Order: sequence, then structure tokens, then C-alpha cells
Amino acid sequence: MTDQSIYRAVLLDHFHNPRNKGDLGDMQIVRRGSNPRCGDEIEIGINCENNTLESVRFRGRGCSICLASASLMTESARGLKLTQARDLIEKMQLWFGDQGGVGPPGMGLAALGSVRQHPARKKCVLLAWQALDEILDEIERHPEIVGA
Amino acid sequence: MTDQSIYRAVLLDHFHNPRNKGDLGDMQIVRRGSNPRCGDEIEIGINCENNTLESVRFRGRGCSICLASASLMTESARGLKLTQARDLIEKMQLWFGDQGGVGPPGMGLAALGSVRQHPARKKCVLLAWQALDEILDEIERHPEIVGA
Amino acid sequence: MAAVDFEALRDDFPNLADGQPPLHYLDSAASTQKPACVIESIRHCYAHEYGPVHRGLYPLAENASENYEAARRTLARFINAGTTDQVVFTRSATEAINLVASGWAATHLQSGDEIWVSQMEHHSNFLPWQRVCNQRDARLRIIPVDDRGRLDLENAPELFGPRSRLIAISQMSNVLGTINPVREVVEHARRHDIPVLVDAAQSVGHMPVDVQELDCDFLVASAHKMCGPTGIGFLYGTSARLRETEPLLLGGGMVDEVGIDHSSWAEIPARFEAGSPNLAGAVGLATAVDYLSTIGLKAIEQRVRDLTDYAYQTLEAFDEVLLYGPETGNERGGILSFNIEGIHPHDVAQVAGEQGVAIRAGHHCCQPLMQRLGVSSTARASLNFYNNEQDISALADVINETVKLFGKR
Amino acid sequence: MAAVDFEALRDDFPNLADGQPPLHYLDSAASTQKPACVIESIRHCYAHEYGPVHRGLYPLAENASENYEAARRTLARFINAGTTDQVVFTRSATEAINLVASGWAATHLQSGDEIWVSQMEHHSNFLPWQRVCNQRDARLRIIPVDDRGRLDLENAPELFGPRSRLIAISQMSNVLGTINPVREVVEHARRHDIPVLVDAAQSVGHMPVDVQELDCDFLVASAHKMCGPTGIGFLYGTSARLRETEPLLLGGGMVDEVGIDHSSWAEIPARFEAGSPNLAGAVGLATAVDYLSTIGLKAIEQRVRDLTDYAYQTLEAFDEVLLYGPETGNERGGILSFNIEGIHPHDVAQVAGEQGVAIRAGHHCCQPLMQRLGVSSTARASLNFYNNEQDISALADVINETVKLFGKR
Ligand SMILES: Cc1ncc(COP(=O)(O)O)c(C=O)c1O
Ligand SMILES: Cc1ncc(COP(=O)(O)O)c(C=O)c1O
Repeated sequence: MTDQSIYRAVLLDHFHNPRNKGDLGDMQIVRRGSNPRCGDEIEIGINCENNTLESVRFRGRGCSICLASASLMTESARGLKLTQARDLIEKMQLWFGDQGGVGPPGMGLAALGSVRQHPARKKCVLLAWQALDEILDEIERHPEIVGA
Repeated sequence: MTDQSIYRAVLLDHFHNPRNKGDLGDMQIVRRGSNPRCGDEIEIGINCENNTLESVRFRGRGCSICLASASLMTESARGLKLTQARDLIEKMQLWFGDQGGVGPPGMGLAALGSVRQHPARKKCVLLAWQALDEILDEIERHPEIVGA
Repeated sequence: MAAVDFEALRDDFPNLADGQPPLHYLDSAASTQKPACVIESIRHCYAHEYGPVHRGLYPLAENASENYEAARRTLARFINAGTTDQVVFTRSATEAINLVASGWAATHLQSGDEIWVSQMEHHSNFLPWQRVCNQRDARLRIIPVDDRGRLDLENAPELFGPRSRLIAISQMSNVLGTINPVREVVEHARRHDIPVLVDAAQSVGHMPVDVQELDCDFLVASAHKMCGPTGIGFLYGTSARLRETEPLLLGGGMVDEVGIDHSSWAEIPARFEAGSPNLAGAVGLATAVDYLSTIGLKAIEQRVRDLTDYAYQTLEAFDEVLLYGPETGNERGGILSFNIEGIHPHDVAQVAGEQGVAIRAGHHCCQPLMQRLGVSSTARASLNFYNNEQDISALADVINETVKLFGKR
Repeated sequence: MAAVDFEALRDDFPNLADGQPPLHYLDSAASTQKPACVIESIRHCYAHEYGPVHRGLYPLAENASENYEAARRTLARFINAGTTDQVVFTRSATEAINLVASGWAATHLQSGDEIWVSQMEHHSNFLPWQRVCNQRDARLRIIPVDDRGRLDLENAPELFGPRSRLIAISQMSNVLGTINPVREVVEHARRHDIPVLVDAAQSVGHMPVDVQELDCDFLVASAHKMCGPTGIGFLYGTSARLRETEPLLLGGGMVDEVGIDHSSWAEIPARFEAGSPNLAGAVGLATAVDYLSTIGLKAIEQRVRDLTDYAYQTLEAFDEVLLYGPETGNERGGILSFNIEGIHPHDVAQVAGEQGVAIRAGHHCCQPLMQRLGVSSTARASLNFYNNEQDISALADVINETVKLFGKR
């Protein structure tokens, strides 16, 4: 396994030992992301207090990239202000967009960079992030759900 | 102008001095052949007696090949029994068909052979012959027209 | 049948001969590699014989037209069409099916009629029928697939019923490798006057295909899956059916007389080939056909069957591997779909790719079949005569590595 | 603008450099010759970079997908599309027009609505509209052509009227060489919210074409008329219009989710590209675009204009020659249709062919225009930048010989 390989140690670790994975029963908002082309299906749930993501959790099935990315996402989003979370998502999308010259939006996420050379798997990476994005949309539309 | 050239002396002669060309007013049966792709339009007329083509005439416009072929056709068809005419047409079509190994159906028609290497112009050659074929069909259906 | 030295044939394929490290190309069901002769024929066509096809009166154009029509004759002979004009060049198998769906089915379906496909059809042999059924208020009916991945004709009692108007099935499944009993289906269908379209995208060029023996009404395939170029395929149709078919595309070359209100179509097959013909595509396809014919379709079929047996045994030996489709033997072509327990096929394919093994992971444009198999995707290795046992050993290594990396510890 | 040595560029075209005796290729409006770089890019694609496009997870497939999408970006830049996904690869200009006719017009036309084309349109930009109008009980209206071969917009007062639903016109006539005031038509049409499709089959690659400057809704062309390969063309559409357009072909690669009853389409442009993509075609087209861009479209346009002036004067000098279309100048591209008094164009073209001059004779897929001109066919010489003055002198010799052979004595 080379350094270039996308199955970098970090991703494998998150795949085998996912963070913040499990039941979403007591989450304030849950959103689903799916990629029918390959059967990835992820649900993201959050609890929010004072405009801060107090907890971010996920469950679902998918390839290692999809699951590792979801796990990494929950780790980096937790504790962020809503605006910061939005910012992070935007930077992720930019990083994985067609444009070059953009770096990873945080040290913890650098491992995902190895996936950028595999365009067919960008969707796997972004699935969890898009679901979080939709959650933020929902909060904007209905702040009352998170008690704001 | 080489020997291979399709503008063999014979064809040019028939183009410039067409045989049996002109008014079809007193013909028993007249049939039209047209090729909308290039604007060739030929009318063939016949008079028939005792199952013999007493006269075969044509008029119309078209390229030199089309007109020369019509002129040649009238020459070779005149005086033939109906069955002989049918036979001649069949041989022409065979000669110009996809199959090789068939010779011209008569010495007088050999000049048309130079056109066989130009598939796009086969239609020009055959236009007059097809019209005559239709005339023979008509005679078969309605022999009374030619008084038989 | 003289023995063919298949190992030596690998050298005919520059993209296989290239590789350092070697390329284990096991994705021929998606698209085959190209032999040098095909590539050269295309180059030569453009560099030395290029001219517009049809109706040019100068030697270059006449020659181009002749090359184009000669390609049609070659292809017609290859599938044993009754006459050359029963072969229509299309952009792809997909276009050919759409042509029949919109040109034949749309004008022959009544409300309540049925079109039958199978549960294992490729989206290209599914969606066009779905659309035309929806448009004509007809029903799309599905021949089920049994647990061994074969057509379950017993459980499709109305397949030859009074409302059945067309049957469209593949000769070889691009996921399961199943070879369907097309001849048998046609025989039944004939008795009820139901036309049959055969999707031969996976079979033509991989086994002998004889349209007169199959006795089908329509048959389609794509050049790129039979060692030919991209961007060209064909439709075969019986003369009677083609006469009943309206053109999909209108434009240059397919009309006789154009009026302001109405127009009349040219003869068949020109009627179905609007637009400037794909000369280089036709030439490349004909060269591919000649190449395959020289090797011999029976020999190709046997070679792939041998490799398939070996691959099947190799994969079967893994406890973690679940294989789909029929067991090896006559009813299976060189396509093996599988899953590794608890591991997503994407991960299998990615590890494979890193180890120089080209396999496919996904739904393979067969979502209805995935639903039947109860999975969202599979890994798929597909074989052609240019593969060898090393390719299969390399696949075994991939499975070991994948299990090591992603298996439950 | 640095001077381009066009005479030297002839060597880029093996089929022109070949000839002994020389080939005077004056049929580029039918299809252009191919430069060595395009041929080589196709060869290289098949021999060293060939893999299936889209969704493969191994390097060869990823590279193939990237090459395919890079070709789309190259083309999008070339015509200055706002975004890359506004470019759809099709089989041809003809397919692209059919796609808009059946995918946009068929779903937007009401009974009594009008589609406008001009009297000079190619059958490919005429028949699809005729069909959809007949299907939808709409009216096909014709913009007349004036005596100098230009659109007679004055005499089409309802062109921008309340029933006008789409205008489809060519940017350059393939018979007359007329360059139509597309920009002006679009400007008017915009005010009445009428979409405009531009048939740019003769203009793209021959003059600068900028879809944003034209501000058109759709634009189509074929690769083989712009130094690219056969079997590929494209449709440009604004994002808004493409979203309103239904796919022509259904099948693999263009769906998201396939259900037994209904399916949902993939994003644009994949939605319009059912079936395995034409990789080598796209690569060859992109190489052609790069080649033309390096020469410079302005330089190409000027070169052809100079040659056209010379050809026009040369032909005009013959008493027997009747020239169609506008006089030389800005409103005319490098296409010259003519007739010789009393001589059928077939005979002209045949003599030309025998003398190594490739010209076309016929209706050029423009029967409505032929009716307007009152002829059934014309002879046509069409120029590209790789032509030179000797080609035109050779044409003059042909006319002399033709008159000698077939003229009234
Ligand atoms: C003006 C015009 N439009 C459309 C076409 C159709 O192009 P194609 O045959 O490549 O589809 C042509 C050429 O044949 C043309 O000259
Ligand atoms: C069984 C089957 N049918 C149809 C197709 C469609 O072929 P194409 O994409 O070349 O049109 C394919 C391959 O993609 C296939 O495997």
C-alpha cells in the first residue's frame, strides 16, 4: 500500500472504527443522502444548541470511502458554529470541485485528498457532507426545530 | 479522354444525337421514370403490334448518361418481342446489379459498361429501362391497350 | 478446428502488450480492447481513403461509399443476414433499440398491449420499452429470473399471450453471463406472431450468432464490445419488420423527395441512417469482424469458456465470495459477478485497480436485476479470448488483499 | 495576427499530400479532410489509452473518462459555452437537431403553433421540424430566400409573431455559402421569447463561433466537417433549455434510478448521452479543435474568403456559368454552387472527378432550396483553408473540358 493509495491508514481506521456512528433516534434533525448508482446510503443526524453543532452522528451503508468520509465529517463538524459548518462544507466542495489549487479545509481531512484523483468516487466522499448541508438549510428555514 | 472514361464516344454520340427522341403524343403507352435525387426525368412511350415493340421513343431531361442510356434503350428494344424485351431488361439489371461476372446483354450496349464502376450513376442508366419494364407490366395487365 | 495460439494473440492488442506493470483487463463486457489491425484500418481510412460517403461522383467519394457498403456486407455475412440491406448502422446498440422502440413499437402498440423484457435486461433494453409503454398506455411486463440467474419462463405464463406485442431479451446477460434460450423463445413467439428483439451486445463477437438460425425479428449490438471502434453499432431486422419501422432520425440521406408538408423516405436501410455516415466506424467494425472471423467464433467461445471455468473455480474457492449467475457450462458466457461478504464492491474494484486488475463495480446498468439479487451493486470480472490464467490469478490476489484490508477483523 | 503559412499546412493532411496526380479536394462542405494530428490522437487513444468511459475505478477507465470529459471542456471553450455541461456529444449535427425536435419541440408545441425554418435549410434542419409539426398539429413556416440567396426576413412578417415557437436556421448555407444574420434574428427572437436553434454544421471550424455572443438557445455541428472524425457531433444548449429537453435516447448512463414503472434521469449532459460514449470520437474532435484553434479561426476565415473571391471571379468569367448565392464579401463563406448552361451537374462532377477535381453535384440535401432556385441540382465547389489557387485553376480547366464535351455544338 503506497502513500498515494486512497486506502490510507486514516481512512481504513475510520472505516473499521467509525466515530459517532449508530442510532439517530434522539437527534433533532436527520437527513438522508443516497447514491443509487452504487447503493451508498447514509443518514446524518445532529443536535444543535446555541447555534452550535453539539453532536453529529451517522449511520448507513456504503463503500469504505463513503463511510470513512462520514465518520471524518462528524468529527470535524462537531462543536462548530452553524456558520463555521457551512463554511467547512463549502470548502470541501471547492476542494473536490473541478478547480485545482485549493487545499483541504482542515488537517484532519487531508486523508480524503487521495480520493480526489478518482473522480468516480467524489460522490462517495461528498454524500455525508451534502446531507449535513441539507440539515443546515433546514435549520435556516425552521430555526425553531433546534430551539432557536 | 481514356478508354476507361465513361464518356466514351458512343455515349457522347447518343447524348448529342439522341435516337428516337421527341414527341410521345401518338404512343399507346407512356411511362415516366424520375430520380428526384438528381432531377433526371424521362418518359418512355411505345407502340406495340403482334406482341412486338414496333416503336420505342423517349423524351425528358437528365444527365448525359441518363439520356444516352435512354437513347440506347430505344434502339435495342425496338423490334423485340415483348418476352425478348423483358429478357433484355432483366439482363441489364443483372449486369448493373451487385453480382459480377455478367456481360452486357448486347453489343450495342457495351458502352454503358463504363458506368458500372460508378455506382452512384447506375440509377441514371437504369431509369429508362425501368420505365420500359413498367410499360411491359401494364401490357400484361391490360393487353387490350395494344390491341391484343 | 485448428488450435489457435491465444497467448500469441495478446500481442495483437497494443494496449495489453504495453503494460509495465502488466494490465489484467477483466472489463471486456464494458468494452473490449482493440487489435492493431482495427486501429490501422481506421488510420488508413482517414489518411488515405477519406471522402464523403454516398453520391459523390469522384473516385475518392466513390471509394468511400464502396468501403462503407462493403462494411455492411461484411457485417451482414458475419451474422448471416438474409440480405445486406437488413443491416442498419447505428450509433450503438442503445440507439438501435431506441429505433425499434420509437419506430416500430410506438406505431404498433395499442392501449393494453404488452411488451415483455426480462428482469436481467440492461437499461438500454429496458428504458426505451418503459417509455414507449407509458406513451402508448401499454404494459411493460417482466420475465422473472430464477435463483440460478436464468430466465424463469415457467413463471411468465402470459409471455405468449394475446396482448403480448413484442419480446425484447438479451442473448447474454452483462451481469450474470447467462446465455438465454433465445432460439426457444423465438420459436414459441413465432407461433403467436410476436416479434422478438435480441439484445446481442454481449454475444456478437463472443460466440457464433446467426440471425437466420435464431429466426429473430430484430437484433442489435455495438462495435466497441466486439473489438471494434467506439461510436458505431448496428440493427439487424427482417425485411418485413424494417418495412414496418419508422425512422428515428430524419435528415440528409434518408429521404427521396422533400416537400414543404410531407416527404417520402428513401429505400431501406438508407432510410434509417440520416446524417453523414460514420465511415471510419464502419470500416473499423468490418475489420474487427474479419479479425474475429479469422480466429473463429467457435474457438473464441471455447477459449472463453475454459477461462470462465477456471475463474469460476478460483472465485468459488473463497469462503467470503458470493458468485451470481448460472454455474459454468454451456449456458454461461465469460462474465462473473460476485460480492465479498461485508465489503462494498467499490472497494474491491479500487484495490483491483491499484493492483493492475481492471474489474467493474456497480449496478452495471441493470438496476432491476440488482433488485432481484437483493444488492445495490456487484463486482464484475468479464473475460475475452485475450485473457489468460495469470489475469485470473491476479484477481485472486485482489480478493485476498481486499479481505485483508476491509474484512471484519 | 501572425501570418499563417497555409501552403505549408497542406502537408498536415496525408490524404492531400498523397496524391499523384494531385487531388484537388473541393468538397469540404460534404466532409473535410483530416490532419495527421487528429488521426494520430485516435490511434493513440485506441492503442494506449483505451478503456470504458464513466464509472470505472481502475486507472485506464479513469483516464478514459477524464479524456472524454476533457474533450467536452475543449469543445465548450471553443464555442465559448458558459459552462461545460452545456455541451452534449451526439452522433452528428443531424442527431442533435432531432434531439431538440423530439425532446424540446414535441413537448412545447401546441396545436396551431409555428416552427420557422428557412428555404435554404439542409434536410437535417428541415425534416425533423416537419415531422414534429405534423405530429403536434403545428405549422412549419418558411423564411423565404431572396434572389441573391439571402434570408428575406422582410417577407416573413410573422416570424416573431405570437404563434412562433421556435426558429431553426443555419449559420452558413451548404449550397449558397450565405452567412445568415443569426445574431440579428436571435436579438429579435429574444424580445418575443422565441428560442433559436442554429445549425452551425458549415460554420463551426470555419469562422469564429461564439454561442454567448450569438446568444442562441441551441447550436449544433458535426465533427467530420471541421477536420474531426466521423460519427460524432454535438449539441450546445443553454442550461435552461437543456433542462426543458427530454432525452432522445434512453439507456445506459443516462438514468439515476430505474424503477419498473418510472425512472429518473441523470444530470445534464449525461441525460442526453445514453449508451457507451464515443471516446475515440470525442478525443479526435478535441484534437481537431486544438488544431484549428492553433491556426486561428480568424485566419482560417480570411484564407477561405480570399480563395472564395478568387474562385468567384474565376467562375464568373465563364459565360456559360451561372453562379448562385450572394456575391463575395462578408456575407458569404467558401461554398460556390453553379450550373453550366445546358449541361447536367452530374456531367460536370464526373468530368471533374476524372480530372482529379472533387466537387459535388446534386441537391445537396436542400430540395426546398432547389425548388426556389428552379433547378433540380447544382454543381458545388466548397473550400477549406487547405485549398489553394491551383485547386481553383483545376476547376476552371474542368469547366472548359465539360463545355467542350457536352456543350451545344
Ligand atoms: C447546413 C448543414 N446542416 C446539417 C448537416 C448535417 O450534418 P451531418 O450529416 O453531419 O449530421 C449538414 C451536412 O450534411 C449541413 O451542411
Ligand atoms: C446487454 C447489453 N445491452 C446493451 C448494452 C448497450 O450497449 P451500448 O452502450 O454500446 O449502446 C450493453 C452494454 O453497455 C449491454 O451489456
